[in-house]
Amino acid sequence: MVPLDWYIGLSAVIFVIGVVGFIIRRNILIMLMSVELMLNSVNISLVAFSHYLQDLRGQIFVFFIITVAAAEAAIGLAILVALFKNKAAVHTDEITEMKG
Amino acid sequence: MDKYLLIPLLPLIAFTINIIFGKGIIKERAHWIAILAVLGSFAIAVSTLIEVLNGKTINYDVYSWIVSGSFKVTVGFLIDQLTAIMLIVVTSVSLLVHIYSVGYMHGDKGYYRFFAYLSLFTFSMLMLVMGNNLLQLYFGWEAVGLCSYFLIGFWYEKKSASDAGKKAFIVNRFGDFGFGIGVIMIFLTLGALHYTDIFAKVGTLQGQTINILGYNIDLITLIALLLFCGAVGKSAQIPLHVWLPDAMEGPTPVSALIHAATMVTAGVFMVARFNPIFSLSETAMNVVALTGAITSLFAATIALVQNDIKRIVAYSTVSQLGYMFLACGVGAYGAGVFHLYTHAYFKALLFLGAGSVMHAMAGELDIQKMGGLKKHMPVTYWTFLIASLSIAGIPGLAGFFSKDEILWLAYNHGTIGKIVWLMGTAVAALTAFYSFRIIFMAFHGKFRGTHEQEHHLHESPKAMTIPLIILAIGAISAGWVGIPAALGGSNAIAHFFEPVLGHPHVTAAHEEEFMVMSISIVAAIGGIFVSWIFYSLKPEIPKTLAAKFKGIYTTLWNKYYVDELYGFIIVRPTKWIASNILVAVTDGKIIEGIVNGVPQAIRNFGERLRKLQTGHLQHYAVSMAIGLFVILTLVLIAAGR
Amino acid sequence: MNIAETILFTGSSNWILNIVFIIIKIAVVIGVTMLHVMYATYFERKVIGHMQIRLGPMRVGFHGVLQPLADMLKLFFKEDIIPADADKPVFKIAPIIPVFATLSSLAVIPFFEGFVIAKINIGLLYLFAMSSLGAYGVVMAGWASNSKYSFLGGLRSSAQVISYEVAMGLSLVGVMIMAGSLNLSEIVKAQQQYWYGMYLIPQFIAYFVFVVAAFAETNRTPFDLPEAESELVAGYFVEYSGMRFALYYAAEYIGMIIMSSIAVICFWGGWTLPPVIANTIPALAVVPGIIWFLGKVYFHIFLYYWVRATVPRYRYDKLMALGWKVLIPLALANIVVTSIVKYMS
Amino acid sequence: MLPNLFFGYFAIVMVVLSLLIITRRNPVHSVLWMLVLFFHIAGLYLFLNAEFLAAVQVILYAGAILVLFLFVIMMLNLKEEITAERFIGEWPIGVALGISIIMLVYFALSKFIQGPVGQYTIEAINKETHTKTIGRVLYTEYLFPFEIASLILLIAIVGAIVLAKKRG
Repeated sequence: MVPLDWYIGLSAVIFVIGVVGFIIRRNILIMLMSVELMLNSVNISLVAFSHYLQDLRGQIFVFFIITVAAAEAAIGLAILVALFKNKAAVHTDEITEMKG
Repeated sequence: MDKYLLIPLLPLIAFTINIIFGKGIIKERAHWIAILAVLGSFAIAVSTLIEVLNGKTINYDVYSWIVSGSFKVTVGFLIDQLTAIMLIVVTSVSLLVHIYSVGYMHGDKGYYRFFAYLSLFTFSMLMLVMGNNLLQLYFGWEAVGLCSYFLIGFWYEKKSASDAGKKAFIVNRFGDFGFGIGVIMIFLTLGALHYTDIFAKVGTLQGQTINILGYNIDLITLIALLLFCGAVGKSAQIPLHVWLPDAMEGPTPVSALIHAATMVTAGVFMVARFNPIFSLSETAMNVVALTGAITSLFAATIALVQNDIKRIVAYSTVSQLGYMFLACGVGAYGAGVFHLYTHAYFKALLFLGAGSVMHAMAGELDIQKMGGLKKHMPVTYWTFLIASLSIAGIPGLAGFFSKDEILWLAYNHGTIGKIVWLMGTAVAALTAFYSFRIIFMAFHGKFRGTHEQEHHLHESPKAMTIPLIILAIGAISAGWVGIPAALGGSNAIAHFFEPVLGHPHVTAAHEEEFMVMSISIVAAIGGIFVSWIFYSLKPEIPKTLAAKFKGIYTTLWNKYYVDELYGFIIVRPTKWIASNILVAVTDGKIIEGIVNGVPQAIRNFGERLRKLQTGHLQHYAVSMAIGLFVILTLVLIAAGR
Repeated sequence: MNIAETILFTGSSNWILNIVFIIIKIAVVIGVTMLHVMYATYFERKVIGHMQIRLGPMRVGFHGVLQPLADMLKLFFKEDIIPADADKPVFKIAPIIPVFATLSSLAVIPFFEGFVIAKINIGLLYLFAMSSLGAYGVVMAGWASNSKYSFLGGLRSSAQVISYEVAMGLSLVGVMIMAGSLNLSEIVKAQQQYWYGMYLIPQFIAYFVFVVAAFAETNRTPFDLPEAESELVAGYFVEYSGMRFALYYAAEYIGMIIMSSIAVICFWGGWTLPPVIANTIPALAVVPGIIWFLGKVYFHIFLYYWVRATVPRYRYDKLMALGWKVLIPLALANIVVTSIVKYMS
Repeated sequence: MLPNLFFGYFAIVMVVLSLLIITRRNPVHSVLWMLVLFFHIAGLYLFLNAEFLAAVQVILYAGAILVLFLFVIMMLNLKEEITAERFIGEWPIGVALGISIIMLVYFALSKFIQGPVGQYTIEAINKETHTKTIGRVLYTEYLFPFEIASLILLIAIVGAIVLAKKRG
């Protein structure tokens, strides 16, 4: 049996890769993908917990997370399309309208 | 709906309709609604009086407003003998003044507003007198004050009018402050607001003292004096009398209704209503009696030399109110309220008569510029004469019976009573003098005004003269309900009031009563006679007297410099504090400093903070990641321990 | 033990044998399927030829029987041209994806009683998953070719595939509800409890939706807009030639076979005969189930050709409108009705 | 031993794929690597006996969400992306932050304590099939969240259409 720790470690590593990707990339598309990466890493750990704790709640959570991820992707990409139509830019450092 | 509720409600409805629709729809028809409402109230008041005469007393709560623990505020009605008489006085005078106003205010651009305010005032006054608890009284008390403010400053474009309104309001604040504290103290000590509860429990306070700044003060005396504070303000007694003469800036019907017949008597009504409290404190009673007597004398002397017709009548009002307090102070509450009742008619008549004169003289108020008006406006003359006779205390007329009752009961009240009796008798003589001074100067002799004014002289319209006639009837006959036993009457009104107001025990014989009566009659006739000599027979005498006693004359002419005194000791320091401390330091430095400084500080802070707002998405993400890092570290540290 | 472990590690002593057995199974299935694909092309040309009163291929072999072999050889030896501006790795991978996806789908299809490579409980979901991958082949080909025509074709195709996937999935929900399982073998068995032996009768709406969606999924006429020759030259694979073109071609035909198989399994009772027929003619029991299965599949494949020969191409906006405004609502209504009926009984 | 090896393969490949996703210059390549990653995740789910979720992972993530990404990338047609700078200037900060968080997690894992187990053993789930079990729990215990999830999707649909459609 694979220890549960391994799954959590894997999940954490992928999550952090997602965080780093979100932070360092300029392209909003990649940033959105990094978000998906983070969500998926959480899903992995939830499914692992669900399996090891013999409780379905984790998988139900994953179900909902996938739902929210789908909604998030749809909205995020729609915003991106609208943004591109107006600004013709997908790089975050070119879009600093909210600068104080 | 029960009919008692309708008494105050009808004027309120009239007010609401007039204030909302007056400007657009009703306009010149505003009086119909107001008059009909007051007429309805009057009719119900009469039927209520008949019920009360048959021995019925009404006391019930209509509506619970606030209930919080033992604190319960209700709207309720207590209609006993006192209230019934007050209802008649308020509604009848109000009705007549409403009718009179139709003629007097004709063509004014604030016509609907005037009637709306009159209705509101009537409602407030009725709430005041009908209330069965202190808070409702207080509500009415403040509401009539508000209406008085509105009506004094009715012609608000005129600076003197708006100043007078403010003055009335501010001076009243002083009295109401004491009154408010009195109300609170009653609630704190007795835990009750309803009259019946208060009067049932007030006995338990006897002998209790309260420590204020090291002095032990009798609790009942304190409460009584605090309540009397309110009465002093509202009823224009010394030292808070200054607002009432100035209040004559308002329209004359207002002066008649509010500043003669009803509102200013609210103080007397209140003292009479709380007679169970006042009666328990000898000190408070003496204060009331002396304040009344001094005010009475004081105002009467001022009235001697004034030339403004409305001012003379106003000082006369102050004087007569002092009379009523004098009565209350010697325990003769019934006599006081009796005088209130008769006074309402003849004083309203005097004011309305003065208004009628003003109407004819195109707003001229100085009696020195009048004269010989008798032949131009006979109705006004005769009604004014009746009112003057009545106030002077000529036997048979209303004023005589009530004044005589007061003097007689004062005379019977020990040393203090004797002192105030003397003062009261003197006032009677002075009253007769200055009342007839108006008669002789304004209505007799030659016209001293301009030719144009003379040409313009005319009798007032029916809407004005009819109320005068009705009030004249009242001024003659209102006292007949109180013909004393010594004159073969039954003094019905005293017996009527006895269950509520009590009746001082009089042991003296009828002979003594005749003696007192004759002295006052002599004083009255003497006053009239002197007045005739001075102003009809030898008009040069007053001038020589004025020249001879120049000091006294100017003092009286300047109303004992009370206004100037107040100006010096209160108004100027207050203004100085206001401009030099409050405006300059508190407002200018402290409050402005805070008000401007806080946003300035936030702005400065924000200016720096917004540098953080780079607009780069990643920077926000990094801060979130750092947050995650910190939280994880904290959790680890916590778990490690 | 879970599914992955069951497949891989059953009995540690003979797991190698196990894997060998599975590989043989896969080889057989793929080999047979590829043969079918070859002859499906021949079959199509013949059918359409006869429908248009001509003969179709006649030269290679008897009545052109060897024509598919010749075609295959030709495609194999053709030069593999890659455009200069293309994204090379993507361009190369793109054709493999649809072939891979469609061939993988074969793993869960029960051809006859007991013959299925992977007997998993989520067979239908697995089929959906694989068919949803089909879009990638199209999109990637269109994008990697770096050409207007293929790009537009790719966009069109992916939009079409995604849209009709929804309708297809929803149409099968009714079947799932009736069978109470996602396992394809059990769906087939569940149909045997009715005398008519197939869900085609109660689920005729679902069947209609499914068939239309299947046409669109496989980019067949009348929904072959991605490769609309007249407008887009040849759609997303215009830049492909030789072997890679053959892969797309093969994927389309495997797709057709898969879709037909799903239709047969879910609506036509798979390898079984309706009990009413099997009971009246007991002699039919000797015929192996694979015969019935293939017969039903070929009927559906014939249906594809028939439609292609008869119906003209749809306009693009009409196509999308049909998918979203007709098929999906129909499928949803079917689900509601089916659930209510199932709940009542 | 063998399961551990398989997990090791999955783990290493997944980490490498994740790194590829966030470092590729061309977003299309990122998406394709992500597709591969999703297949691995689905495989991991199968390992964890969550077959329904594995299928959903492929159908939804691979079949819908990623296609959406591809679609948008193609619509935007980012020609200059190939030559533009990939990372923000301060990228070492992000990497350092990521490494420190991983270190923290590593320390935290040593303190990990497993909670009490529930009633859904592998046998219990297999007896009823995974899909059925999850469906039963979802439609009874979690019915309300399920309905809310549907609402979220509805809002997302409306929002996406409003945001992306042409003005006027």
